[in-house]
Amino acid sequence: MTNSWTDIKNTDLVIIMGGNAAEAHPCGFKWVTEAKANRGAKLIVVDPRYNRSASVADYYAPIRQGSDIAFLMGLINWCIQNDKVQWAYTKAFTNASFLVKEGFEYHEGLFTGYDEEKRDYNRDTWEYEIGPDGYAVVDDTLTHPRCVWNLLKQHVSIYTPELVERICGTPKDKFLHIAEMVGECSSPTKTMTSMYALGWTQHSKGAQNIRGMAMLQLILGNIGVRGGGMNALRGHSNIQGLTDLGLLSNMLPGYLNLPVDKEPDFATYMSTRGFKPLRPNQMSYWQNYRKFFVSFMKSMYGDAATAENDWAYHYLPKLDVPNYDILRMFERMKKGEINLYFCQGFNPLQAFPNRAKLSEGLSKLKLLVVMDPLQTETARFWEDHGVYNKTDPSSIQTEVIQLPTTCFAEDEGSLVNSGRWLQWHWPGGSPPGEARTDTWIMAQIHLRLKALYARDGGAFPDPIVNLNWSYKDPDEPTPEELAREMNGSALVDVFDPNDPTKKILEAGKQLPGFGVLRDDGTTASGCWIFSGCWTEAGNMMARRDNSDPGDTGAYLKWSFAWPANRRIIYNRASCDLEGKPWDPSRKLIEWDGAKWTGYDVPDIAPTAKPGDVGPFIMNAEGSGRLFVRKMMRDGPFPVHYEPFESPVANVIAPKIVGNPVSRVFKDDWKQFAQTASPDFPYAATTYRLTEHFHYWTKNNHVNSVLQPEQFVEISEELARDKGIALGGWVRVWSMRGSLFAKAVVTKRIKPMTIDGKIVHVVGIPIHWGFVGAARKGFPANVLTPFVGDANIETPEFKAFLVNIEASAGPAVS
Amino acid sequence: MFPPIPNPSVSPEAAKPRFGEKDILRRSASEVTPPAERLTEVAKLIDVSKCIGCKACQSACLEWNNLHEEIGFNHGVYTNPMDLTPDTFTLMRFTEWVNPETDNLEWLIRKDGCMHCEDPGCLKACPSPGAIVQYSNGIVDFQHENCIGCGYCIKGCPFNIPRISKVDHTAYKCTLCSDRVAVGQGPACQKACPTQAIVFGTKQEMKDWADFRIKDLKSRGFENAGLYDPQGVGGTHVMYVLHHADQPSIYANLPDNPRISPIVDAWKGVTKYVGLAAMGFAAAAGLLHYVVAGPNRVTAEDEENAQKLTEGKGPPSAPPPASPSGPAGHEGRAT
Amino acid sequence: MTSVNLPPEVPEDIEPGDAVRPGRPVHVARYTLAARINHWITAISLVVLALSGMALFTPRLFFLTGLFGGGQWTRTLHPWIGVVLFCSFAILFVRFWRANLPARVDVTWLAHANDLLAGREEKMPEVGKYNAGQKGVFWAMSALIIVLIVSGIAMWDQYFYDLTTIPQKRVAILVHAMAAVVIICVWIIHVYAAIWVKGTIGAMTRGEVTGGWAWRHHRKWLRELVSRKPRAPAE
Amino acid sequence: MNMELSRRSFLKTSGAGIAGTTLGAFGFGEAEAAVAAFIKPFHLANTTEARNTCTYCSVACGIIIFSKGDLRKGEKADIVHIEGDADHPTNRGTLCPKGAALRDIVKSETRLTQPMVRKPGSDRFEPISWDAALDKIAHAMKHDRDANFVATNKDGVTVNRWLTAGFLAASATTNETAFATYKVVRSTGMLGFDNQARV
Repeated sequence: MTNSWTDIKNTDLVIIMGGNAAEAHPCGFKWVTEAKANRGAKLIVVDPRYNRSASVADYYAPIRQGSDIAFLMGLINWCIQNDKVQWAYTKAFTNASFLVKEGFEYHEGLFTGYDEEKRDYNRDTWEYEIGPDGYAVVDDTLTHPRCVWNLLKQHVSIYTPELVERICGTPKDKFLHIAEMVGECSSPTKTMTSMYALGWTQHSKGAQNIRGMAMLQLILGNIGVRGGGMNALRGHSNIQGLTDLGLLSNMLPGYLNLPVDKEPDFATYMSTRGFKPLRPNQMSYWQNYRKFFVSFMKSMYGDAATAENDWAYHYLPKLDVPNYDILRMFERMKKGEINLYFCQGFNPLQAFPNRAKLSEGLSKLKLLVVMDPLQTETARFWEDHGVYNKTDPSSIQTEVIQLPTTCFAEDEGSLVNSGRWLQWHWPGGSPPGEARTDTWIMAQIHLRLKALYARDGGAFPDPIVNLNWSYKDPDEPTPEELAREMNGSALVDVFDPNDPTKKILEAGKQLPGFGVLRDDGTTASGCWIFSGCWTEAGNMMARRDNSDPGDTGAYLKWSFAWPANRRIIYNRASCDLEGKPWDPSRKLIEWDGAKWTGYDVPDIAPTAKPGDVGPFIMNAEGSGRLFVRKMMRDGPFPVHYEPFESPVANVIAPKIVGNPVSRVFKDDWKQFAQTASPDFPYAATTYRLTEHFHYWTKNNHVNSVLQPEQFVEISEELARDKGIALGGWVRVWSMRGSLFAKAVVTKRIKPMTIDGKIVHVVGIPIHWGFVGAARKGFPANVLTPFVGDANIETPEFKAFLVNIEASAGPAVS
Repeated sequence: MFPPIPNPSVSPEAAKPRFGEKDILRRSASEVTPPAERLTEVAKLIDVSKCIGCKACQSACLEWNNLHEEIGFNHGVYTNPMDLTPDTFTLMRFTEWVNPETDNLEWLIRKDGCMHCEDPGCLKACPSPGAIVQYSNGIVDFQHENCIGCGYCIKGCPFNIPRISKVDHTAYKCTLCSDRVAVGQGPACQKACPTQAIVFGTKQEMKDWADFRIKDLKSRGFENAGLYDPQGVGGTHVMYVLHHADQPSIYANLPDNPRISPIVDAWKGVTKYVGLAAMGFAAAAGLLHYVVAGPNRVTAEDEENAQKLTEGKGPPSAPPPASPSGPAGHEGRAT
Repeated sequence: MTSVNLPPEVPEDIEPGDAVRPGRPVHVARYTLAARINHWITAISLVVLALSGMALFTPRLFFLTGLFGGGQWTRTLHPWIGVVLFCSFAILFVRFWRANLPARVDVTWLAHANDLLAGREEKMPEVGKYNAGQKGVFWAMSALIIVLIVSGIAMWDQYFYDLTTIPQKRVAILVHAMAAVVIICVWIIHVYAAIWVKGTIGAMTRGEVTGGWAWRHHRKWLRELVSRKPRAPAE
Repeated sequence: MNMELSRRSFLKTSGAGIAGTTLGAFGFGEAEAAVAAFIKPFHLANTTEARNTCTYCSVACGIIIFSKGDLRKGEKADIVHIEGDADHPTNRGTLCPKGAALRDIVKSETRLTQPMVRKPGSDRFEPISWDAALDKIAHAMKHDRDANFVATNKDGVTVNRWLTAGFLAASATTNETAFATYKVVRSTGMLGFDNQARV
């Protein structure tokens, strides 16, 4: 989230698209109902299903899953055509005026540089024209044909309301109604907020879905303001934290990158990370990358990371492919290339697509280690559950170790919420039986491994034996120790660079924030963006002062938000070029003539003059990007691509199947249904229900009471066509598997007309499996295709093809 | 936002109930002297227009009251369980309704449960003294140690709420979390409700809050938005804000004009008195007759006549003339 | 029952076991032991039902639940006893229904009911085993018990909750209450008649009445019995 | 537990100008305690409170765990109830159907309580001690890492990666646990390291 849950109350218009906030985030959705009740805000829901969010919406429109980009580009086009643009904002705070290099083109679904063989682009032309002064060339009049604005205008011009209807199935009048509601928010005193979640990410072009809305929000002037923003509603309680901490194949904590093979040494690695400003005066905050990196390495390796050894740069593994994401790991597992796999509080057999493939992969492991508070299907993948999990245990040679862990109620520490708040919590119960904390388990694994390497040597023991593990009780580091380490501390006395006599930090003291980090090894910080969370003033994450001056929803004294306790990022953009709030009734910060002040921590240097420094301080441009340069693999502008399994060919580029740069493994192509396949005529989508949380709450009796049994949702029309009765059994199958479920026949799903063809939607909740309190059932991933987003490999769970028939139910075996 | 009620205190001092026996306004099958001063009436307001049907209320109710509902089946709808049960005091009922005026689908989701009527039909029907009490704040509560499980409350209730447990054979329904309200808390469902579709306070506050909500709904084109506080049962201490208050029954058969059934009224009213009178009259008439007319005894003459008859010593007198028609019908066939 | 063995010429108001035993005084066997047991089971059931039913009918009589071990027991027992009553009465019905079929004389008898109450028995017509009043009690009981069992089952939520709707249950409960009131009134009449008409109770205790009693109250029946060949009592 | 810091300042503001519920009214004037038998006893009396955060989604609702027994005094604590924290700015005491039933996930019948191992080809789990399980894991890691570690790529560049093992990190553990996990896993050179963020 750029903003916070509590900020949503400040909005005038909520658009829920690519998510179902009422269903998945009811307590956050409260702030939508507050905005409605107190500000007269309106709620728009655009979704294939009339869902729980739609039940309280002012306006609902259907959309076919996987066609969001067409809708969003259609909205941008409509806003441009109808002059619903916040011009002052767009001109000053976006890269609309930047000129793009000559040679950049878009043609029939593809940008310049496509290599069909590699399924990748040469992205060299996706860049600004750089002037002789080293800065990007701009045209403030927005008349140059190669300025971003004109390229954008050109790019979206095909997405007319008629085309939107043809691709999305959204009736033109409904689309136009929404466009008008959205267009009103181009006023500086009206804001729209976007609330989205996996409905946008779980597509082969998920990242571009989100960009599409971000671009719209930029031209409406809704980023950085109260009641605006791009609000990703994260799924799990600390998935934001784990992402922040870089527990990803290719990341280091704080959104630093793991090196790749092409970066053999630290100098090469840093050479592409200078982040020189692209316009004069811009902060381009990533210029401090080196400080963040060195401080991290000091935290990780302590005295073993020195200037001489490039801060132990060679300790870090290097990537030969962009990602060893989970899809790739299961592909390799299936090929027998993985021997050992750990699942810490994670149930991949349920959570990733194409269950049969996952099961096959797990069967080829030598050892699977599962740490979890609860029984999981993954830990029991070898167990025979008849139709629900047919196996022959004797033929599965994987050894499985299942370790009982504590849960939230029994441990202490912080979690990062969707609004980037780090909130501390305290334990309230004793762990059951022999359950232990994950930290203890990880420490035990590390200490044992370290002892083995210290005793016997082996392959490159250095990063293991030199890992900084200086905890009071190495067997179980305390949450406080780890939190203090992430915040960071001064390793020696640190002096002001401008006045070497002035000591600004004393050795051993906690850092006040990332502003004091050094790149000379004198500071350590495990995760720079968390710096400020545990300072000399104590545990900032445990703060519980819920006062809210100005009733802004900021709650600056409640917990700690990264970065720097800022609650709305890009908040400088809430003011005009003079530093005055666009909407005085919704003041967040303002320029008082000498400095920035207000209700939030300004997202800009406190004394940066309003006219000089742009609000998007992390970007080298200083502005928001309508054109994203070469940062995304599938294009600087979003393009409508069909899902890999689609009921219709791509209207704008009929030859392109799926996202042209998505990675698809060879065997998986064979498991995709053909476009408009008569064998799989129905457009399926998967989703959560509010009564359940993924595959956890089926272990909870109460939640199992509220939603006891797997079902699929279909329209009354499809039920009639297929002779399916309300509450009767159906069988649903795809190229990858089949499941049995009860039929919820509903008016809330309607067939759509796509490019002249009737398309029926089959909705499939995800929550069932073969362990837990709820009735045994089939998880949706027996059906889903094994392909991910082109940029981040999030699986395409939201759009694929199935067939359905009435059934007598699963045969009891 | 309606101001949240502060968190509960765990101190034993704060946990002392602030109302109880002395505040009983009505007690089933008993005469009570109403308290001299009535407590401020409380109410729960359920704003259907804000409800997202998440079932947090159901979940919180099960948890707070330590209820153990069975895990059922899917029946093709979102409602689960399919009905109120002795363990499900509150239930989200989902209705897909196409508004004939706009042709738009509306998903009407109503939290069903005890309405805590001012004139509670259950209490009226209950035969067991003290099994149902109504506190003067409006809470209607079942006292399980007095409940005999007859199910009369079910017949008395205009909203079809109470359910008899198969385990202990007593009636269960929402208590309005009397144990929470007694220590200054709101009901568990109200506390949990994510969107404040459920709020709790004094009845007057709830009516004021409802007015505020209804204004908002009217501004959004729900011209018939209104408060459901049915006067047929004297008003309720659980009220609804409905977007279509002119037709409550579209919300999963919420009664349009609920009142205690006239049949129940007749049963607990006139029948009781007339019945008792009739029985008393019959007994008294008999007694009176006995006193006045004396017993009907067999005389010696009768015995003699019988002897004569049996011994065949001459025919006793012929049948009296009172049977003028002579042999006929069965008698005819019998002779 | 044994009635099927009766020769067809036997008058319908003569029941198995009815017999005259000459002597001084004359004894007339009126009810077999089986019939008496049957009657008393029915009677006790009815009393228990009345008491338990009244306990639940009005709060003033709720104390009566104490007789049954409290409200829960009262609520549990009442319907089961209702079943006992129903079955027992059904047997009784089979025994007695023929003799209770209406006859012409019943009209006359009823027309002279005032005379009876006023002690002018001599003005009454000769009647068979049952007079119109007794028949009325019999048929009223029969009808009311049907009404009570049907409405009772509709109220018996423990086993039959799903059988009826709540509006139907409400009607059932009202009908049950009204039928109960009526049956109690009928029962009062029945019991009063037995008390008032001396010599009657013996019919249901010892199984016999005196000849004089039969002569006085059921002369036609007595004549019929006498005119038959003496038969051994059924027992 | 920092509860003393909790201020209820937001209670002063209410969106619609209704001046807050007259909470005192629930107490109905007289302070004298009524007959307790009539109202079910309030079962949170004499419990211990702990402030925590809901384990499910990223709204991160504040919760209060009520337990018999006080962990801070070294006692065993048995959770009797969990409900929303009205002091929390985001959820204001509310919880969704999952959050409202948190007690039952903590006390789920399918909670794991002891380490178990499923041997190759077996059709069941059997108990194993923590020590044995952890030793087994450490030895398996060392054995596999030593056998498959890639110190340099084909161009001779030092890459120091271990590709035959993978680690999926949790999504509901604390930052502190996640950081400890990061250090341990990354130090081995494992690249197949991922979390729930993608799904």
